[in-house]
Amino acid sequence: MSDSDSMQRWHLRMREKPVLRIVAKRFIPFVLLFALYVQFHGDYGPGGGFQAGVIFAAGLILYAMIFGREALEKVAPPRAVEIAAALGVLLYTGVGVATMLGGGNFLAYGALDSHDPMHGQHLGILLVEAGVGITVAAVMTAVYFCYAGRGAGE
Amino acid sequence: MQQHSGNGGNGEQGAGGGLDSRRAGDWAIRLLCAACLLVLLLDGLLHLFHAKHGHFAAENWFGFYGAAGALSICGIVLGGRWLRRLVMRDEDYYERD
Amino acid sequence: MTHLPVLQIALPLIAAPLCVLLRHARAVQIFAVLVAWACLGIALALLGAALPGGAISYELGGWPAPLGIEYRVDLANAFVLVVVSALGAVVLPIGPGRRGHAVPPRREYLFYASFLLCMAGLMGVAITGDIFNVFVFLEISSLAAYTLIALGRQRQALRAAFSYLMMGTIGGTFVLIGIGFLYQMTGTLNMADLQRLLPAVQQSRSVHAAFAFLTVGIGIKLAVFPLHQWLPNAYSFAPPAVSAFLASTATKVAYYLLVRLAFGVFGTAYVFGALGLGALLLPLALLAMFVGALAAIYQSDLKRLLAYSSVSQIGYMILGLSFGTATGLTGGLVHIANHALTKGGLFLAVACIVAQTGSSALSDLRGLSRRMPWTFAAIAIGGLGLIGAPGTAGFVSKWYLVLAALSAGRPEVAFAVLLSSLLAGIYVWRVLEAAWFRDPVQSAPRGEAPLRILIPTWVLIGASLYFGVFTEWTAGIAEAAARQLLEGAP
Amino acid sequence: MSAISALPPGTLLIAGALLLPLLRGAALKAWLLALPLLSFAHQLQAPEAGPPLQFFGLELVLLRADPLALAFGVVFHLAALIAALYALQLQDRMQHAAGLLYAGAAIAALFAGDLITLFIFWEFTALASVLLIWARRSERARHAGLRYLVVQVGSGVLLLAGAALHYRATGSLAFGALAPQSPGGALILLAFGVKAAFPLLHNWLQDAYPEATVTGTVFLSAFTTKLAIYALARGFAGTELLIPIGVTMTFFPIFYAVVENDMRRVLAYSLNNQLGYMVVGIGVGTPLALSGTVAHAFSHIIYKSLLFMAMGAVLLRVGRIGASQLGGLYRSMPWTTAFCIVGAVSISGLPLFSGFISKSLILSAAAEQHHTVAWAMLIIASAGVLKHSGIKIPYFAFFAHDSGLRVREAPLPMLIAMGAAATACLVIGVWPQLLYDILPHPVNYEPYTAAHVIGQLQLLLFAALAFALLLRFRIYPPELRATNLDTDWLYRRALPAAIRAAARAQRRLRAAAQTRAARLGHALIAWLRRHHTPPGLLGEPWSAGATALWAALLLAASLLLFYLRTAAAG
Repeated sequence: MSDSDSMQRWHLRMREKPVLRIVAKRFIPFVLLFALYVQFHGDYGPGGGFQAGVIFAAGLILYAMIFGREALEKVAPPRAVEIAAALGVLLYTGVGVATMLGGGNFLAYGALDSHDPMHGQHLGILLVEAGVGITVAAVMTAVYFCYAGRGAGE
Repeated sequence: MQQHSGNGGNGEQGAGGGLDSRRAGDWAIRLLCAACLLVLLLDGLLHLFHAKHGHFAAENWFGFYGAAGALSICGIVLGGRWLRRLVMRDEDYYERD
Repeated sequence: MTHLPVLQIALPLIAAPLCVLLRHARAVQIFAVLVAWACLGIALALLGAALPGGAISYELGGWPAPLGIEYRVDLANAFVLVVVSALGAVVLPIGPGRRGHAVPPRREYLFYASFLLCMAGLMGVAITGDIFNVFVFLEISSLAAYTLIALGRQRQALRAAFSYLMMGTIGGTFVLIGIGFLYQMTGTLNMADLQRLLPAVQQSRSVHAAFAFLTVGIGIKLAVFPLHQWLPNAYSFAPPAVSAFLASTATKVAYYLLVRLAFGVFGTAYVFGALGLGALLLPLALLAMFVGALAAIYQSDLKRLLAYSSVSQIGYMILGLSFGTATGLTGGLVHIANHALTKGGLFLAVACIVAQTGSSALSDLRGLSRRMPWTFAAIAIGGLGLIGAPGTAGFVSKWYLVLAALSAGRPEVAFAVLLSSLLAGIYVWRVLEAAWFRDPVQSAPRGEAPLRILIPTWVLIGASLYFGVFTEWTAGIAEAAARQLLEGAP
Repeated sequence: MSAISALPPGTLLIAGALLLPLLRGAALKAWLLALPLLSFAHQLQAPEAGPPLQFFGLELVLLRADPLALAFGVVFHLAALIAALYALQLQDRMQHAAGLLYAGAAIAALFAGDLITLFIFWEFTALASVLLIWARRSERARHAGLRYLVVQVGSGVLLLAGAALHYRATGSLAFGALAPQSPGGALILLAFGVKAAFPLLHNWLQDAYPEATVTGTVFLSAFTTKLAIYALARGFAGTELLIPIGVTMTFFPIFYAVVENDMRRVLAYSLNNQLGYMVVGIGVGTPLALSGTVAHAFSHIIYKSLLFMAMGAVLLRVGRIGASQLGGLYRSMPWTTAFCIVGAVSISGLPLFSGFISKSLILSAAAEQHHTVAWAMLIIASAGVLKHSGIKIPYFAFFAHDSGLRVREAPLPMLIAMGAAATACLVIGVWPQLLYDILPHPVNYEPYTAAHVIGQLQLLLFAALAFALLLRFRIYPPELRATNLDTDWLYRRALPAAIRAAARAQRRLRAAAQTRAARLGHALIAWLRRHHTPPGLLGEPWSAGATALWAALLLAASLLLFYLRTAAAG
């Protein structure tokens, strides 16, 4: 109980800080955009799904910390977050299964496109990284929900 | 407890006519004496016919086994009396405290 | 057939998110149980394929071994895979429970999803031939385990999960640091490759440090004394099925990992000859055996008692390892299976009790044997197994340990094993005495536990009896696996 | 059938006992009697050796049916049948089951071809037999049973330890002749010695047997110690050390038997004394001596069961078994009296009864090997046997002075069982060749020579006369209700006293905690106690921080160790 009380007080205090609210409001879209950049840049340079997912989730959590858990729940309902986590894993493993069905080993992306293995490689990495990114972002958000909501939700 | 005192009064020392009476005991002793004499006699006969071939010389002595038996019993009983002085305790010795 | 090694991991890994999407409790349960059984089937098929003696290799993504991730199945890890998947297949059907430390009904699907994830992680640790992949799977299994424990209804469950998380993370970090050192020294993460490259650099202090970090890190996951402190709370506040599964598999997989690293990667001569690991592990093992058993004697809750008994039993396994000989290793490996069966069966019996009474306190067991004869017969047999009575699987393990101690010229250690069995006798006796010789409490339950729990209990207990007599599938394989490991095939 | 043939005889009894809960009434009784017969048939068709069994790398031989095992098997089956008959009217299913399990385990142990199998059944007999003591369901029996169990299981542990050492030394687990000088052999000898009630290791026998149930004692008297005799005969035949041990065993229980009041305890001492003859026979170790040992075990099992059955019947009807509380019972229990006398004269070795023809084998073997002292002692002990079992048992129970007790005769099944045992004593005594034919070594011995018969009669009659006279002139110690100290005093009195003394010393230590050393010792004890109970250090989980600290310490320790080791090596 005391956990959620202190959380409530925290949000009330946050509302009294307009600078923080406005800066955050302007800033968070860029955080999310940067996450997508890292996600897609991962094909060519440093970056990838894991880091992107963390950054994306950080944006969401920042939003929740300043505007309250309820506000985030409107944007990303816990059930949807849960489903996203599941879908992310499924995307990742699904690619693996698809490669196996295509006749290759697990995650042998070349098998995704029988005509152009190179194209298969690109597609495979893209999908797998997307799966990882979605999963990480969703799980981080879910963990935040879990700790922020314990006591109030239960 | 299925105890009856049908034979009641004479129960203590068995003065009556049962096999557990003192008179029966005396008869038993007389009978035993007779039997002992009989086997001694037989032992003597064996001696006469040199029919004894024990492993030890002592076995061939006249009345060796009889003496051994009687002396052993005396020794054992006396030993038992001495042992009793040494080891006897109350019936509930181990149950106490 | 060729994809079996990856299916072993991929199947539960795919099934877990499906459980989340499916959500309907009944459907999820049936689905998850089917998946667990399929995993057992795959593991048995892999064991069958590994029996002739070679190793099955599977390259993930089609990349050849040192570059890509390789799954590699030989006797030792096929054995562990069978133990983990069999325990999963037997324990999962009893579900998250209804009373006591049970899972709230509307979150049951999470239980099944985490359970499958945990299985996937544990099997992944065993199957992979890539040491970084080991770390990943170790974390997957640990994260799933934290979730499973946190699912327990009481507040202590969350706290236990949190402290397990803290300690597990420390352990994981240590493992990661160790892996980092190894990578720095050799430039490879493939275990077979490591084994080939390590001898050249094994005099370097970085390799010593790598091994030290790995040993201590795994030691935390393995609950080696004195790093066992997360274990009692984690096992006693988790839902019953979780206790049964984790107690019988999680520490065993960590043990396997330590064995694999010591014998398969670093090499017997280096670990036991040059570094003298035995000198470190032997006293820890002895302490674990005695402290665990003594602490178990003084517990007032059956689940805690069993948890402390696990600390003691882990001591036996470490003891087997510490000799660095084939016999000792056989004893340790065979104890993986034997203790998994015995302890799994005992925790399931606790699940039976909790299902009927809602409590596992010793004081609530009074006279229960009259109401629940089958459950307590199982506890009696399992208890005999913990003591190591002949005819139970526990005896087989102890026999090898005593034999190993004697042939290592340490009769006093053999004596210590027997002595700690005596202590085991005391804590088992405490349970049986309460259940058999005390008068029942007023609120005693109506009758025997539901068959849904009772049957898995007896499957495990029955198996522990069976493998106490017919040992070719446990000791036979463990012996062959120990030989394979000592001969150096990673 | 072949699968069953591969199992050792006795397993059928064990399996059959598990069916008991399903049966009731006449079917139960029929099953109880049929099982020993079935099991005997099982033994008759047993092959000489069963297939070896792989037991985690060890080769176990569950079944090895050589003449020695078969001879013991015959008498064990006979005893099981008689005891089952004796216990037939009993309503207690647990006792029936325990009796059968016990007999089955003992028989199966006879056929064990290796030490591990022997150990398993060895412990099995201990576990099954203790139920026969606990079935009395009294506080005394519970305590005595527990002591008995500790000793028996301890003997098993010694056996296992010995087997392990033996295996290490020789690489074989086969149960054949063992070397008493090797550490493994010595431990095994000690294990057998505990079960065979060697002097100073004997007291569990006198402690436990009299506390068992009426029927339980009959089972107990037949199997446990004779299994040990069998094991000794197989493992340690010809070990000279056994001769003095055996002579001591025949000797000292006689004195105890004189002063003991509890009739079943008298019989227990007499059992000990009889075991002595067998141990001497094993120690002499010639074919004649070993055959004599087997023959004596055979006849002994029967007449000792008979005596225990008679005393059991008295206990059942009278409710007491102290010599001082009995007397004159021949009026009420004439059949029991008659059977008891048959048993008494058999054990005393009266010609025409079984004891005569078996004991003489051992005595002759000892004489042939010129063990003069042993032989002389055995002669004296023979007179003692007459005194304590031959006269004391029937005389004080059924004659002596009339105690006024008037009870019913023993139940019919008990009488039939006693009658069967008495008949067996007589048959063996009259036609000794019947017994000699099943002995492991061919026996060419004629017990009925004039010299032998007359010598034995002389011994017995003069001894009886001496006894009668001593009794008549009140030199014989009167029967008193009492407890006689024996070696069990060590663990029933001395050990608790020592523990109490230690506890007192600790209290005093605490009082004297002024000195630093005392305070330190006290703190250590308190710490040990405290740290394992739940609120204590090791009984309760620590914080994550503490674990982190330990992890760091352990890491430091292992790094230090590794560096030191490699630095020393480099």
